[in-house]
Amino acid sequence: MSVTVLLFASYADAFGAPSIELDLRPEATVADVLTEVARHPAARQLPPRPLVAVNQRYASATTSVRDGDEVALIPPVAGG
Amino acid sequence: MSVTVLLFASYADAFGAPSIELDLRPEATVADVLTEVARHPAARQLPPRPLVAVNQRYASATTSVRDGDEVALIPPVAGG
Amino acid sequence: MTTTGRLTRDTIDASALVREVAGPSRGAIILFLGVVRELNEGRGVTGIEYSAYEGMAAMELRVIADEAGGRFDASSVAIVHRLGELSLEEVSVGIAVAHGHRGEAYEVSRWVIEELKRRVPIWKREHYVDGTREWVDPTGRRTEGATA
Amino acid sequence: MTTTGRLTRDTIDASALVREVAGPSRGAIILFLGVVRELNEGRGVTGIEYSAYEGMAAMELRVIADEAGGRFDASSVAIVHRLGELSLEEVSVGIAVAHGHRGEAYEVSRWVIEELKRRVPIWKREHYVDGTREWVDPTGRRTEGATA
Repeated sequence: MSVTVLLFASYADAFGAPSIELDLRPEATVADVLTEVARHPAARQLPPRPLVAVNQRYASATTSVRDGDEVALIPPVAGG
Repeated sequence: MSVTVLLFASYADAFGAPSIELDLRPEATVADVLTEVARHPAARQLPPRPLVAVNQRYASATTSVRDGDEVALIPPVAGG
Repeated sequence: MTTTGRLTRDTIDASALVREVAGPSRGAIILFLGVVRELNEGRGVTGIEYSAYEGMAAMELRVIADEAGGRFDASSVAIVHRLGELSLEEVSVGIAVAHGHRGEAYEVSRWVIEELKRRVPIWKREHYVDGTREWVDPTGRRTEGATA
Repeated sequence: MTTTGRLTRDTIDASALVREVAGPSRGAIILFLGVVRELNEGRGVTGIEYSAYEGMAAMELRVIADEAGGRFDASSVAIVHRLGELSLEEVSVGIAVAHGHRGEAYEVSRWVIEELKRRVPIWKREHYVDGTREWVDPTGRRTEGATA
């Protein structure tokens, strides 16, 4: 399946885009997302294990990613 | 010497006046002020050792009271 | 660095108080507002009357503001306490603190309100729904009618 | 009990935020304001650009406000975070907390700003006096140009 991964702030700058498309196996997890992201040359500018949100909630490595889910990489937050 | 003692809030109500006049010996202290105050019947409505300010600063029992000083009894404060 | 402390008989303008302490070097501002509550220790309150030993109270407010400003380097502090008759929900005291860092701003703000309550000669008489009035004694002692 | 959390692109109105949480049962109101500072870690700042994962950030702000309201019974909480380009001294975040007692109001206020900084997906890019811009990473890592 194809999943769109949203990028923000410094991550969007690193990838030069507000999102990337990943090709994942159907029963994928956040760990799979991170593995695919890591293949991208721009990923060298990211921390080793960036935070991931699935459907606007922070996810762990084992969280499932299904077709149609909203997936995002979350740079270190700096609100306030 | 004669000293005017300012009264506020519940103390003014107790004495029915915003101040009282005390007759003190010339080398008086706050302790002397309290002794004189205690002679007044209304003093039974005050705590045993009310706070005293001399010239708008909190004073201790040994603080001197001179002719012309501004002396006040300070009820329990309740600002805020 | 601003430090001010004063009494007022007018409505306290919270925004003006914030503006007094704001500045480009101070990233955190804390405003504390004390508000007249409808209940105190279970009794229905309709209003509060604040009075003070005005000269001493104004001086103590200034001293507290100065001490608070000096306690943590470069904190700005503005304190204003209302006097007179206040209705429910009116602001009795406003304390604005600004500092470069929020941790210090919170500490200073808390310190100021505790000091104010501890030592500034201000008194309040609560007016109750049953028509009675009573001086509030935070030490728990009833002054009036305490004699047998 | 009011609990609200939201993002805005408009100037934050501190007085309106206070009014949102005020009520006759709540005697203490704490307003926290975060303000754009002219210096950050020794570098001269001319402005800050805030951006967010808007849907998630708005939801997290609401969740924090709700959690804060529930943490201490009957506290009212209103949080608003600004997005877009801010100049020096503009307010980036406003948090108003009201409670029956001041101790709890301070605790809730502090908890909210720490949670907000810990988990709400908002980012800021500082603009410096030398014309450069940089995303701020509170974890201390420089994201851009970090590869050898």
